[in-house]
Amino acid sequence: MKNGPGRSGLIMDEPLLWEKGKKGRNGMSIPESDVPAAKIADEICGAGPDFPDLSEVEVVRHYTRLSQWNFGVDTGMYPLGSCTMKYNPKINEKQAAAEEISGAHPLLDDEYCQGTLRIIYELQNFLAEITGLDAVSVQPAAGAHGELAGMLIFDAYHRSKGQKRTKILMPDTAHGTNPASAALCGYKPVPIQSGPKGILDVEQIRELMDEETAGIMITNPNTLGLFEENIGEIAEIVHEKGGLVYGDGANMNAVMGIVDLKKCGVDVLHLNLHKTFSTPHGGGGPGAGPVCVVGKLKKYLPSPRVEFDGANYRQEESPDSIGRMHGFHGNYGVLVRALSYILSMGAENLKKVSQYAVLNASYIKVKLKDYLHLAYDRPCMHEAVFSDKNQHKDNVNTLDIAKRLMDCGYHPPTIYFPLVVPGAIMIEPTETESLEEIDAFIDVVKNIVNEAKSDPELLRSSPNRFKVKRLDETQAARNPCLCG
Amino acid sequence: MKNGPGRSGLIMDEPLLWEKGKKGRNGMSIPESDVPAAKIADEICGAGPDFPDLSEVEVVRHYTRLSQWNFGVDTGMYPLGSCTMKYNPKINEKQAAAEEISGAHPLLDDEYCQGTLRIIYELQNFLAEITGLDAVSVQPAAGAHGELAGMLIFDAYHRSKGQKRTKILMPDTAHGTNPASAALCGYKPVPIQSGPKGILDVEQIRELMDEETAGIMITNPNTLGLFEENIGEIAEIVHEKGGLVYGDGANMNAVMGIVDLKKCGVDVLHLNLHKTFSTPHGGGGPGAGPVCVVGKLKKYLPSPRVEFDGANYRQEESPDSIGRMHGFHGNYGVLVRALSYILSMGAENLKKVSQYAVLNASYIKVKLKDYLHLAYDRPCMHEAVFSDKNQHKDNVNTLDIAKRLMDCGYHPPTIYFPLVVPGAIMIEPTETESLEEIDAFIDVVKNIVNEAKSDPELLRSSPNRFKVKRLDETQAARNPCLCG
Amino acid sequence: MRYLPHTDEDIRNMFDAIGVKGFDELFTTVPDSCRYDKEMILPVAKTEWDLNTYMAEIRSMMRVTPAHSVLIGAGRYHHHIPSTIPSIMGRSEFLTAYTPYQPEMAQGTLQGLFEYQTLTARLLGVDVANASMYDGASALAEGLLMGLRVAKKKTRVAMSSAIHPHYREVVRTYFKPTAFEIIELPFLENGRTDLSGLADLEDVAAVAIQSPNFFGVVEELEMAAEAIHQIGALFVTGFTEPLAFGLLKNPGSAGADIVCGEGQSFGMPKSFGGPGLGMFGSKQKYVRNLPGRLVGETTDLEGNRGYVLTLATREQHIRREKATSNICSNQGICTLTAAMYMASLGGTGLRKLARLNYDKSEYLKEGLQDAGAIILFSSPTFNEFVVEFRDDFTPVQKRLIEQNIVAGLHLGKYYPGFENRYLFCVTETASKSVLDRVISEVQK
Amino acid sequence: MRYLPHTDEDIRNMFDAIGVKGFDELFTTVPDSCRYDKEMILPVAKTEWDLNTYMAEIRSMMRVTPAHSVLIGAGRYHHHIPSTIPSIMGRSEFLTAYTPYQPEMAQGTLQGLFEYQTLTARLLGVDVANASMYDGASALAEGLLMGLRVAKKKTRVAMSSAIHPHYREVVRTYFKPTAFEIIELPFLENGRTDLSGLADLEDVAAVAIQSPNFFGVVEELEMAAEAIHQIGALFVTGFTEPLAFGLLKNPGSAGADIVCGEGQSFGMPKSFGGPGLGMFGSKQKYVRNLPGRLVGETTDLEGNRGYVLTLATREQHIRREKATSNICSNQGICTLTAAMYMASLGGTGLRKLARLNYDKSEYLKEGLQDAGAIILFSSPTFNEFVVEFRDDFTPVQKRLIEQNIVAGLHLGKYYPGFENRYLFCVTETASKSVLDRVISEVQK
Ligand SMILES: Cc1ncc(COP(=O)(O)O)c(C=O)c1O
Ligand SMILES: Cc1ncc(COP(=O)(O)O)c(C=O)c1O
Repeated sequence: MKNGPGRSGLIMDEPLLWEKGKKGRNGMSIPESDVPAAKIADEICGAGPDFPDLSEVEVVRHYTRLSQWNFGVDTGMYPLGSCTMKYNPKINEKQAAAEEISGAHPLLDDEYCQGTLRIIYELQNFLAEITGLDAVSVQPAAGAHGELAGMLIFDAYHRSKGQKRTKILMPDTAHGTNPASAALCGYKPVPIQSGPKGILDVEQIRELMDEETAGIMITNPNTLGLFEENIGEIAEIVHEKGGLVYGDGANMNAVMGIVDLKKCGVDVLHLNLHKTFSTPHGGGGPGAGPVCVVGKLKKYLPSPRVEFDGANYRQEESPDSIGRMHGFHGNYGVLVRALSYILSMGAENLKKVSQYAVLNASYIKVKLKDYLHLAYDRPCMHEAVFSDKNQHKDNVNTLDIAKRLMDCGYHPPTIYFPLVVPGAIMIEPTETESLEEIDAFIDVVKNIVNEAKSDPELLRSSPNRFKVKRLDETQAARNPCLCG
Repeated sequence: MKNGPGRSGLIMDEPLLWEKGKKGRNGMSIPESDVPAAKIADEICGAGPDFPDLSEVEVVRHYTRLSQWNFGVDTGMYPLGSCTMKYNPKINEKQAAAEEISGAHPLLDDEYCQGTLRIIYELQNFLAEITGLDAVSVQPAAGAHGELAGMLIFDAYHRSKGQKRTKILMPDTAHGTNPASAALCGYKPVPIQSGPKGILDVEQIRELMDEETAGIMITNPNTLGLFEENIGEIAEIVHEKGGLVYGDGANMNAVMGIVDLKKCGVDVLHLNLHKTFSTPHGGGGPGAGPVCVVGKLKKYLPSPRVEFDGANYRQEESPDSIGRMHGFHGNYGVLVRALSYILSMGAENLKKVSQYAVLNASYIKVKLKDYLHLAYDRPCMHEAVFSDKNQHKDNVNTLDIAKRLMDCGYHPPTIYFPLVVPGAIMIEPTETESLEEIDAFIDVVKNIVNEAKSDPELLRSSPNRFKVKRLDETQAARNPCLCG
Repeated sequence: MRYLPHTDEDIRNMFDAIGVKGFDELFTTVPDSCRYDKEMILPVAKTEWDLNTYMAEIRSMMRVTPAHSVLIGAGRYHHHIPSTIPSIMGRSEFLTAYTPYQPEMAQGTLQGLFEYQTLTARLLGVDVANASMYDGASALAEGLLMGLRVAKKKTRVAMSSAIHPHYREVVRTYFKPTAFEIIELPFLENGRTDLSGLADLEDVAAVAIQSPNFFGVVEELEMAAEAIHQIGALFVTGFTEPLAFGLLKNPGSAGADIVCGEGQSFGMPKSFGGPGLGMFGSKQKYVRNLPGRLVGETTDLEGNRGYVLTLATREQHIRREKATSNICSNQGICTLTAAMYMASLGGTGLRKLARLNYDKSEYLKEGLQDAGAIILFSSPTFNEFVVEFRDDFTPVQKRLIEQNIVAGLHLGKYYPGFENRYLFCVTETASKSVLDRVISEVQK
Repeated sequence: MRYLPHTDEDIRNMFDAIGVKGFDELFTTVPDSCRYDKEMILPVAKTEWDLNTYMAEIRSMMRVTPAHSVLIGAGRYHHHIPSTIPSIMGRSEFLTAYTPYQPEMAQGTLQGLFEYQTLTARLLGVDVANASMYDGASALAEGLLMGLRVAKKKTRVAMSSAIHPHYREVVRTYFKPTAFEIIELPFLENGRTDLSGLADLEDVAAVAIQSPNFFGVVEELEMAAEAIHQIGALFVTGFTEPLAFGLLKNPGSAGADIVCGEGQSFGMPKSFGGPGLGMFGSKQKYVRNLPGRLVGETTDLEGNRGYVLTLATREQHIRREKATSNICSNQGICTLTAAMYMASLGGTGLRKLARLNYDKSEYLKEGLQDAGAIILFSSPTFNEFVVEFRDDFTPVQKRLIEQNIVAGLHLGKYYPGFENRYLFCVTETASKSVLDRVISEVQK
């Protein structure tokens, strides 16, 4: 199957919700009232929204059909770099859906919800153990939310020293959320170019780090899939100047049981449970972005956290805490799934996860580097970053390659990120892909590279197997239609 | 959308299970042993089957991809005549999956399983009420199994009269299972031609019914979608000759709350819970075919049945029973779903079900009769039977029309059945299809009828939107490959 | 009602199009004498939430719940079911489709069935397996009827009395109206079928033996095959626990001509006895006598591999009264479920799991023996065995139930003289601690 | 391990291809000083079945279970969820996909989000709604920050102290490092926000009011809008119970500029507080200041309608530190779930359900009043209200818990002087009999 598993088959067209239905239908039961109708003041009454009325089967078909237009990890390989699209175990869904948990109200007194508190407590501890850091809050709802928590902790820490620092060191390979989160705390990002080897070089940090600078945000492994070898030294420099080191742990899938973030000098780290810990990405979320810190920063963590006094689990507030990040305990259901995953894997398998993730990426790197231009030919971690450089002569770009891959039955890698690699093609296979799957993918990419020479128009006109052809994103942005 | 909702989209190719995998993988947990390994005699040991070893994600993707090649009621309209492809409510699945029920062992003493017994008991009563008959056994696993139970009851009844009858009257419109079930009891079917109006005429029955004849099998509404108006008179004739009347209740969806089978003179009737009572068809099953009888035949019903003594539910055997039809209580999980459906509907809605089912079919009949040849232009019940007669001149047949419908996004109607209508096209919309859906379907059929004239080759070469083109069934039968 | 999309306006418009004034006019062909003249008396329609409450109340009437360890098999086995199976089996494209009569639109079901047939054939050691029968019991009845079809003129079949009692009842039910005679073969001291009488039997079309049999005892299939073929009869092997063939010799390799049994163990919950799965296979030469549906491989117009229902000339919708069986709807999704389960286990897993069942069952067996109970039959067993207690076991059973353990099935009502005998089943789901509790209670 | 497909042979082959001898060689770039030198200490890997047991044990530690009627809302509401929703929301094509950056391959997610945005805009009475924020609390914080962006130079925001206390805490958390000042507006005797102070305030970019507010009280939004616009500030309306807008005037029509709140009520379980859904919308003119993702309609090369993520220049992955928010992953599937729920209810159903919540809540309100309790605020409420008890309520609460009823949220820790005051919530899930039991216990 040098063209991959992609085929054409029957799917169903389906209009927008309000292009269907008839007034008076209903798609779910509504209880009959067992109480008298109460008076209500006219002035507060509205007309109620103009929603379509659909029968149950109309609703079910609508979404069944929409789902046919989608591609998920269960459909096939989804090597979306930096997103760790690994298999999402079904058993985790079952644990999160269990009624005692999914039905639990977040404002019950501690004594009534020991079970749900215990889940938080265990997850806090397991994540501390996995990262090597000392304390964890699971409140942040996603990675960027965790970054914000981290930046708030930076701010709180410096203020406790009577300082208000205004800058933060920001590698050019950083994910967009890093500068955005820093900016929310009033930090001005100071750009750092990655060195010739694709990683930070110490001298630049030494130059730029000063007492106005709160610290540095480092993604390790970085978004080029490379391990920041100098992180230790860099951390020293930052610490010497009274700064803190933030670790973006989105790529933790590469280093579980292999790297100790505390030993790296990281003070604050966020994890993406929806990446490393197998919770489903849900077409964009929900995720969870627990924030992990070294001991001295524990008191600043978001409140409340869960502690165990040997008998009971208790919600505790810390007076120095940056405060609440979320209305309740964060995306709790996601936490349950992550705990379920960690309990299923154990320490040994989690380490294998990282070993196999790196093995798969390294294998792809080696097999494809003669076909796609490899940004940095160095030992990679969980992902390999290529570019369309070799294809420029064929007037084919990364987007064309991505769209062609779709027709072949693969979700494209992350493209045009990181920004430091023009036309980047960022491939993260994850550990759950088998050697056969990866070999098949490699063959398809090779084939596409050949097609770029033999039949470039095929790529430029891709995709062709979908309900819609290539969509006009410029038009969408020029005159936005955001509401039907 | 005069061409219907059918579109082309991405689906995934997938090899056979044993073309995948690697020895040593596993797709599910297996507990570690907590007991010593026991000795086992070599002579009884085998090598174990040659199964492929797959990882969990490989299994999940395999079946996710296979599912993309299928079309179900949740995908779209499925007007498969005589099969009542109505919407299958999700809540019924939840009831059947509840652990106390799905985990119940069938050989528990009655005192330990009152809940599961009560479900059987209530369903027995509700089905009696709905059909108008006196007693019910839910043991038969499908319609044909219910027919067999019925024929066995015929045999037991006649034997109780010291007779062994050898023949049974069999309308030519009968479903194949009817003669097949009768034959299993040693009855020789005596064919009855349906009269000019598509229903049985009394005189023929009068001629053919005699003391060697066990009785008659009548499907009512019959497979032409017509109500057997003379059933009362026919029953009288049969009863006069000491015979019994079997009612094939596969089409009960047309007459709930409208027809009383007992008043029709029916002595034994089977229902198809997977048709009338909304349980999913599962790509062929499992179904359930409860058999309902008049009082005098109750003692012959399969054993055990469930009775209620005012305090407890008990399994009871009848000495005169034809015996067991099934290892345990039949397809119990299907019974739970059917009960869930009846409880959700109540009497009023069940009657509406039949009214709307007939309304939908009658509407289609009227709207299409100028396009497709209508076998019998008479008031139809839940389905309308057309044929390809009008298309012969275009050298287009029923199969071509069916295959073209598939490309348009509809499951074809039942075709080439009933046998009395050459090239039959048997359309049963069911009540869960909305007027819009039905109008869209009608437009598509009209359009196909026009295509048969304008572009007959399009129909003959259909389908074109699927993973495979038209499949060669003759080759499959000539040199069968039944095992990979 | 949420399942009924018709609005009053829709109904009016449809009446107009049809040319009627109301529903009554749609039913003019129904004579008054046939009319349901009262209203049906059923509970009032329940909302989804009232239904949940109602069903929860029914469930609460179960005194044996999922919290109990049920050490009973006898045709329904408690095995773990991975959460992947409900999730993929429940995909509506599989669940809400029907019989794949339109193959191009049902390749998912068809390839899935072809894979099931193949894995099943490999498991049972037969050349061909069909796409399911209703259950193990009806499959056995159909197996014996098939034997009679193959043998043409013969009029008798024999079956072991060590076959599941319910299965034998179903066979008798199927045979009652026929002229065929059923001979029951006794069982020996060691729990195996006594074939010594066979030699003197004439006119026997088929002989059925179950292995592991109802007592959990592994029969000597090769010897049986020889004896049965000696008298020119077909050898029908039944089973209730397919998992056994992960460890034991399969029936086909032992010489069975027709193999039929129950497949519930493969991914289906016990569900109070159904739905399960009738597994059915035979030697190639008997394929045209097989009951049930068969999926075959073929090609499309362009030569692509595809799957279709085939050899339909055996079936009722073509052959009517001459069909090999009356079966139409079969166990559909259960068949796919079994394939999913076999695929999830794999050859390696199946072996390991079967071994685990054997080891745990042997553990309890020995423990009970040491505790003073009698293991009735000396022959090897798989995951079930019969225990005889010197004194009344019922008080012990009561004590164990209070500890959430259902210990054994009383055999008194199945076999005369078995008043103090119980059939125990131990699968991978029974922990050592549970088994130890049973042993210690027996010891008391 | 079943999630890890690598066999030893696979691994060897891959080592060879890469040209390494073992895993260590893959991690040569990790300095020793960074190495995790011990083994991670975690519980041993559990089989699926051991995991089930383990989690069941954790669940058994919950003293308030699904058997309890919980008359607490305060940001998490107990509404019925039809079984269709988990079943369609759980389809893996939705659940296991990520952000639809490749629109042709994610039209399902994208059309679903576009439909969500549209239904939400209609519900809230705004011109445009985004594709979700994390939750109602962070949405409020982002709403106020948006207000400051729109207003440019201004440095202050005001928010009602009748806004959910947790939401206000989150706002403070977000604002702590900024130079912006937050002013809290008191509430009146009648439970509504006291806007009298507004007029004297200067330099205020935005004023936030929640309606129904934390006390369940319906605020006078039109009057508020007027007062707020008077001082040239933007009107930010928050909410925790979107169902209210099935019955009440929506915030947009009352003059809100930015509307943000929590959507959990629409098909999501309470799940101990998350995941829920931050609903967020505004007037058209502020669209380029909106945080979060937006789906827009466009056409493909052939002019077919399709959907894409759009106006990404507001977002972090393009704009980095200049983005309107740092949000990237949002609440994805929860957004789709809310759309499925709104589609299932329909306009008619939403109205009916909202009315039912109102009626039931009024029933308890009056019942408690007749039983001698004080309904603290006279203003109209939706499905929550504050009750003051003359004498200590805790013993009554204890008695009710024993009857499986959790009666009200104690407000003591949220507002000074609220020691004997409780917030009650009544939804369609609370039966009259439960409400009557509460009333009679209070009467005692
Ligand atoms: C390196 C990196 N950092 C941070 C994030 C932000 O995480 P989230 O999307 O969960 O907010 C991502 C997500 O794509 C990422 O890849
Ligand atoms: C009229 C009629 N009778 C009997 C049957 C047999 O029912 P089952 O397939 O459940 O055995 C059918 C099923 O198609 C049918 O349509």
